[in-house]
Amino acid sequence: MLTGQELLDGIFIGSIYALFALGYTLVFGVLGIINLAHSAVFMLGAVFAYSLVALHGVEFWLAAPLAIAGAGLLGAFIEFAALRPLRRRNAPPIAALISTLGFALACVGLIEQADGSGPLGWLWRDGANSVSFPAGTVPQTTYRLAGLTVPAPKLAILVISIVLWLALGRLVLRTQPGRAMRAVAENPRASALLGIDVDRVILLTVVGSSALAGLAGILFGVAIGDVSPYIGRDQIELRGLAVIVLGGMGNIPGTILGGYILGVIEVLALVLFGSGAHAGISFAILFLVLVVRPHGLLGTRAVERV
Amino acid sequence: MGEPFARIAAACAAIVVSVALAACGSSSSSTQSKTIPLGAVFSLTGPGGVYGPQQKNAAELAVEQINAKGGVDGKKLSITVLDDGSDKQQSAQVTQRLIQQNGVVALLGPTLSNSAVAAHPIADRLHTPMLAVSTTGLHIVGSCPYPCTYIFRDSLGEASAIPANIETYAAAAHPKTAVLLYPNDDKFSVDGAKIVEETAPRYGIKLLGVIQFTKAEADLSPFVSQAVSKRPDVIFITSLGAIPSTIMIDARQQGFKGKFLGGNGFNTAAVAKAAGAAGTGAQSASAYYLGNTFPSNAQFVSAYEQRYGVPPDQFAAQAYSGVLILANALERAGSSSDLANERDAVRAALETTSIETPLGPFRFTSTHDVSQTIWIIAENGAGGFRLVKSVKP
Amino acid sequence: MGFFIQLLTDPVGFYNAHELLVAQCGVNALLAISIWLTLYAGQLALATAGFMAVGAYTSVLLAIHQHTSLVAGTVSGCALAAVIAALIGLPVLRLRGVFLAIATIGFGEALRFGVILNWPLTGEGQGLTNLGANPTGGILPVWISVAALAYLGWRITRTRLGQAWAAIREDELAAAASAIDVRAHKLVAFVLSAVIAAYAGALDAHLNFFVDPTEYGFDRTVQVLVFAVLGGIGSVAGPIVGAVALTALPEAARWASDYRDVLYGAILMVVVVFRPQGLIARRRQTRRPDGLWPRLRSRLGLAATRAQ
Amino acid sequence: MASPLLELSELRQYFGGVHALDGVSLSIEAGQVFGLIGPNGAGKTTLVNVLTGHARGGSGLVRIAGTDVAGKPPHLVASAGVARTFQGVRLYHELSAIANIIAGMHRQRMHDIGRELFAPLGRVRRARTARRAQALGLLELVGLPDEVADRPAATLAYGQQRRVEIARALALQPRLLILDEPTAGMNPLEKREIGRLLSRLSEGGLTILLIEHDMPLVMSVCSRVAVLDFGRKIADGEPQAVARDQKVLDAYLGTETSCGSASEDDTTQAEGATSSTAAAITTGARPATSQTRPGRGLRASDLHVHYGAVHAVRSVSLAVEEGEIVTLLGANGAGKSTLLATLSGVLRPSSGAATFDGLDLTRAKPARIVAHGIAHVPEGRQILGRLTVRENLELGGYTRGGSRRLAADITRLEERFPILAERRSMPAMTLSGGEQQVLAIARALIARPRLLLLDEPSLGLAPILAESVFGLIAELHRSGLTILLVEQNAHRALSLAQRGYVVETGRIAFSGSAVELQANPEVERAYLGSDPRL
Repeated sequence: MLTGQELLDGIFIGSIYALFALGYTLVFGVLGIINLAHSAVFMLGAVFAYSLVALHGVEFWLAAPLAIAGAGLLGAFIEFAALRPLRRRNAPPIAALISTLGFALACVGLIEQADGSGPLGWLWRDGANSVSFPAGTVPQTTYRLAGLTVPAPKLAILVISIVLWLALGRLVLRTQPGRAMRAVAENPRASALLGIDVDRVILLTVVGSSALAGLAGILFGVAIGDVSPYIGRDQIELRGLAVIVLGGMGNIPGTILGGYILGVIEVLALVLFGSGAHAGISFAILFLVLVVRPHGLLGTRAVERV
Repeated sequence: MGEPFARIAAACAAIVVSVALAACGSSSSSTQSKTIPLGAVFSLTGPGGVYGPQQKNAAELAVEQINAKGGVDGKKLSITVLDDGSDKQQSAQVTQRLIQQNGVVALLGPTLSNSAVAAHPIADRLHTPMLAVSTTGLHIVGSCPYPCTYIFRDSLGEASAIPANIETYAAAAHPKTAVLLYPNDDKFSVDGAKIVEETAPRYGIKLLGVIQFTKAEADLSPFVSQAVSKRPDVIFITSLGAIPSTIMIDARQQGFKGKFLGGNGFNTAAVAKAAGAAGTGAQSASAYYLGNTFPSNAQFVSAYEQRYGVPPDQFAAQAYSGVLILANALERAGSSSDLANERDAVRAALETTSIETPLGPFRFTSTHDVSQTIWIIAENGAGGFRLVKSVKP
Repeated sequence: MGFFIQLLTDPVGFYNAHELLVAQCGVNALLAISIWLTLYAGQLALATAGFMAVGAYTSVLLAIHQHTSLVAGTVSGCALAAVIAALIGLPVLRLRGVFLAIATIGFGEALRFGVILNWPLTGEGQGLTNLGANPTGGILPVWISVAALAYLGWRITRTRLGQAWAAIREDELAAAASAIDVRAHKLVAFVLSAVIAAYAGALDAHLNFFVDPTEYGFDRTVQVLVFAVLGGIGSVAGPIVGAVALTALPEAARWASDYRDVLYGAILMVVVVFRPQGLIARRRQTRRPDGLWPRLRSRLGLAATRAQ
Repeated sequence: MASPLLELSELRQYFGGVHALDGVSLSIEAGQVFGLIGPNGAGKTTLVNVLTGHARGGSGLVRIAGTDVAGKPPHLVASAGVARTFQGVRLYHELSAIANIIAGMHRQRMHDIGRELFAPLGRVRRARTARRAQALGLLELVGLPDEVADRPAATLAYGQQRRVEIARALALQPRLLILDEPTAGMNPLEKREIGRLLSRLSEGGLTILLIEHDMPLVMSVCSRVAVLDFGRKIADGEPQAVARDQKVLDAYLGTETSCGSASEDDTTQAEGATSSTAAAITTGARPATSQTRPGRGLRASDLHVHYGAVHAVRSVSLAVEEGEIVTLLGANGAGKSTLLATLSGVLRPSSGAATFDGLDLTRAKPARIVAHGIAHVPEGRQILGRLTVRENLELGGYTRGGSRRLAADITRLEERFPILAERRSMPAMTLSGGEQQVLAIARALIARPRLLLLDEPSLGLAPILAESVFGLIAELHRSGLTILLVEQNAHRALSLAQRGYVVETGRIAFSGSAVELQANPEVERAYLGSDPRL
């Protein structure tokens, strides 16, 4: 029912969702909060890379790591400005939803207003417009194998998403820092008594997650050819949320899987039900999946000791 | 839980005081009697920020130039531009505020069609002329669902632009088949799509498929590949923002060799820039062509470039023309002591407009819509446009 | 002349200039009350925009095709919303926290993308034109409704029902052990919330000549959620204050010109950081907890409850 | 005779192939106080959950006054007049104590929402004051002062929370009250108060099902006792008779001689324990000795700890010499746990000094303190349930970094505590209470501490397990480990310790050698009560 090309398209989109959702799910896993600033960092990652390449003539292969580092710094800012103060005040998780949303709105607003005249001219000059990386930033070669069209950038995204999946899975499950993360996620008090610096673990988690968002943003900008203040908010946020929930919150393999599944579902809906209804169908499927599996596909019910 | 009502009051008071301090900084827009206050509702923030800033620049430029020439029978013009945040509710709110509080004689805007349908009824209800300078949707003027005798439009509606474009290309290249791509969650795009679906067959162009998606699509490739796989001569894109350029790039990547036809959504430098080489030849009908050399445009272009360092686009030209049209109407309406009468007089005068603008010779139709030369333009692949043909009204 | 200066010195002039804003504040207050109801019962249900659409489209379609009165249209809109809410509520309310949130968002977006945008009857992407609209006529009905709902909302928190909701919010298992029928009570909250959202949607639709599908998206729901949470969900006063304050903010913050969005975002951050429990929060909620456990939590900085 | 108030027959519940309940039958006559005892993990709480409907998927018959409620959802069982408390207290934290109790009145309140909504405010207010009065009455009944009425439940001390929970259960006006370890973590005095409360309630005609580890309490208040082990009922009858039953002694009570020696499952840890192996796992090279070496131990002087309004620790000064074992006694909320949390750097004192072997504990971060040789085994064990047993141990050595010696120590501990090796890759939450306590202590030992802070190690443990844990503590001490022990079982604690401090509302009320404290009539009267186990 799906041609190879369509399946491939679905998987490509899916790996973009997955990349974005990875960082999302890390923060949820450890902090139990939805970090709505994630989409803004995603956008800014793309913007940083674009500005380095297009405005400052930096080679992409250098610009990308710099932009990712920048995104990581934003993560630190988010932790200190929007998350830690709330933890100190023992605020309910939903409060973090609002503070991070505030951060996201502010970021979008700032970029949107940077038309070259303002103080942000060095970073962004196109206001609310959408731009694409200058031709030749990355090899845009399009492989054609077995009748399939495989654009190099998208192939890269697919590969990177798989590599990160394996790497992160190993980090979280097999290494001491990973154990510390899970320990903090489950019981910060006990973790502190074991000599784990809870605040530091959380900071690292948020920074890492933001760096991932930045990476995802850059790849999105390169592969889709669309960099604008809205790419995070409009194109990716809601789906990213859907993906981490599908995968079972805080579950890394689940998140990657959820990404692919959502991507394929969308293409399937497009092919089976026509373009008009495809979006509606995929949301309906999301709804049904949750009704059938209330904790996501790979999610496990948190045992409630009575 | 205590008494919430008492608390509401308390909190409201608290908010009032706190933000009032901030609000004190707000700019005064009170108007002296010897100036003629005009207003404009543009989208300077939000997605509409793609167009609003140029509109604001051009409108303010026009006012300066007119005042420099001594204003309108001795009185200087003043224009208050308020941002509607690309939000229809805000658009209506600021329209009401400009009329009721700033006592403007006439208004420009709003930027977006979605906002216009909220703002225009307010202006009409308050008997204040409002000139749409960028809204191209259906039912903006003429057959509005609400009384709109005070509403005018100097922007080229898709209803006239798209057919003109299709006609021109059909005459030139006799395409047989086409596919239509558009986001179905955006009024502007849907309006355009409906027009294409009506018009294309009339010129012997068969629609092999109509492919819809949403504005929030992460990747358009699957939709584009569906379109390309049908091997059409033409791909219609009735949309704006990032979508046209993204589709063009993708389609070319997938080996599409045919033509891109579209509507007003193409007519910004941004689209041409983003599409780059992929967009070469993408053709649309525009209310404005930068390269026109007749004096009213030449002067405007040079003044605008000198002032803002970039060439004006269609939206700037239409806003600029809007101010000229209002000033001209004010002149003919003559001044009146009573604001209501003055507004009515301006409204009457507008109906008989006939002036030279950067858009070309300009007059309104009986339904207050634009009647002007249509410029068929095509992207030159380097972020600019070239003139294909001009269509007299 | 500043927004508030005028509000205080020249209320009449303010009203004439901001009539629509006042109406919008009211509509948003209704929506905030709707979402507050579910939050009060411990559900993060984000279908507000969806049910709003149900109310709006039903009433307008009836007005267009059956020429029914606004009242009749609104009532049937609410009724339909109630039915739908009851149907999806049964399966969905087993979900908790974020999972419930996403499922309900899924419902709303499926309704918008799947039905509204593809059904000729609902005007697809072009929306519906509502000839009977009256942009300035809504203020009285809207604000009377707000007052009424505020009163009822305040009363209901002191009833058996309201206190059962609070108990469920805090601990479902313990609530069940106190003979509280958790599912039924959650469903009641969900349905009531849907009805209020539909009611607000219907009123709002009759303030506009166009019913525009883009109005009923995910971001609208998030906006409403922010109203409620920022205002504080401890009592019905919170959502109302939150809605009014944040709806008026863009107008009040004109002085920030093109950076109003930035300011809006910054204000969200600051307010939440300094009043995590909302603008209108009960004293004891904001007071530093002194039990060893909560203290350790706040010292170590992790919120007690986890969306699971 | 009339049908019993509660009748359970052939109750079964499986969790992943494990028989949590394997065909248990009980019947409780109206007016009885029925004691249910048994080792941790024997299925006592599961039995309660099945009967109240909180655990689904069980089979068997549950009759309340003749009507079958098996498989019914919890709220219906509750409506039938069954009220319960939970082993881990489950209050509505944000709500005030009084609001918690009022929420418990759901069943008895007017069902007509319309009349409630639109009734004139005056009448509503009267109804509310009436309810409040009733709730205050219940607070008083469970022995709480009115001052706590309007404080958020979360801010109450542990013991107070348990009482509020009982009051909330009583607000249901139940025919059967189920209490799941109501006195866990209470000191003898508080336990006796609960005991009095129970007798008062049963005199009032209330039927009570009591799950409890405190045998004196069970003996004094229960008219009938049943014992569960591995999901089976191994005894049922008069308390005295049950207490003498050999099966019960082996499985649960243990005998004076069984202290720290071998028995089934959990107790195997203590088997064949020798100081040398213990020495190996604790302080490695250091020769085992129990001589105290003054000077290099823990010093705290004039410590004050505040949070917001509350002044939890007031001018506390104490010292623990190296090689010593010292115990902290005192009522719930007296500030003992707070003091330990301060010593391990999790809480910061507002003034005062605390040092351990030259390290300033009031400044250093917890990580630094652990690295410096203080390990804290917190109240309620706080094992990381979703992580595996092995991972819990590995995190114990977090501050040591991933050294090969760490792996070696883990292996040594696994040899010492075979259960940890058996369950190595299972989630820690699958361990029984006693096993969890062992894991918690083992995890602390991995850090190679020189000072061990133990917070209520016997909390919620069956007597025989408690004994084996006390045995382990003694052994660790013999191996040269310095220990500061907080324990509610004061007699047992004093029998282990060399010295003790008695804390009263944040202050040190008494201090002295264990012998002195036990001899001190003041202390005896105020904190120990008489305990048949000594």
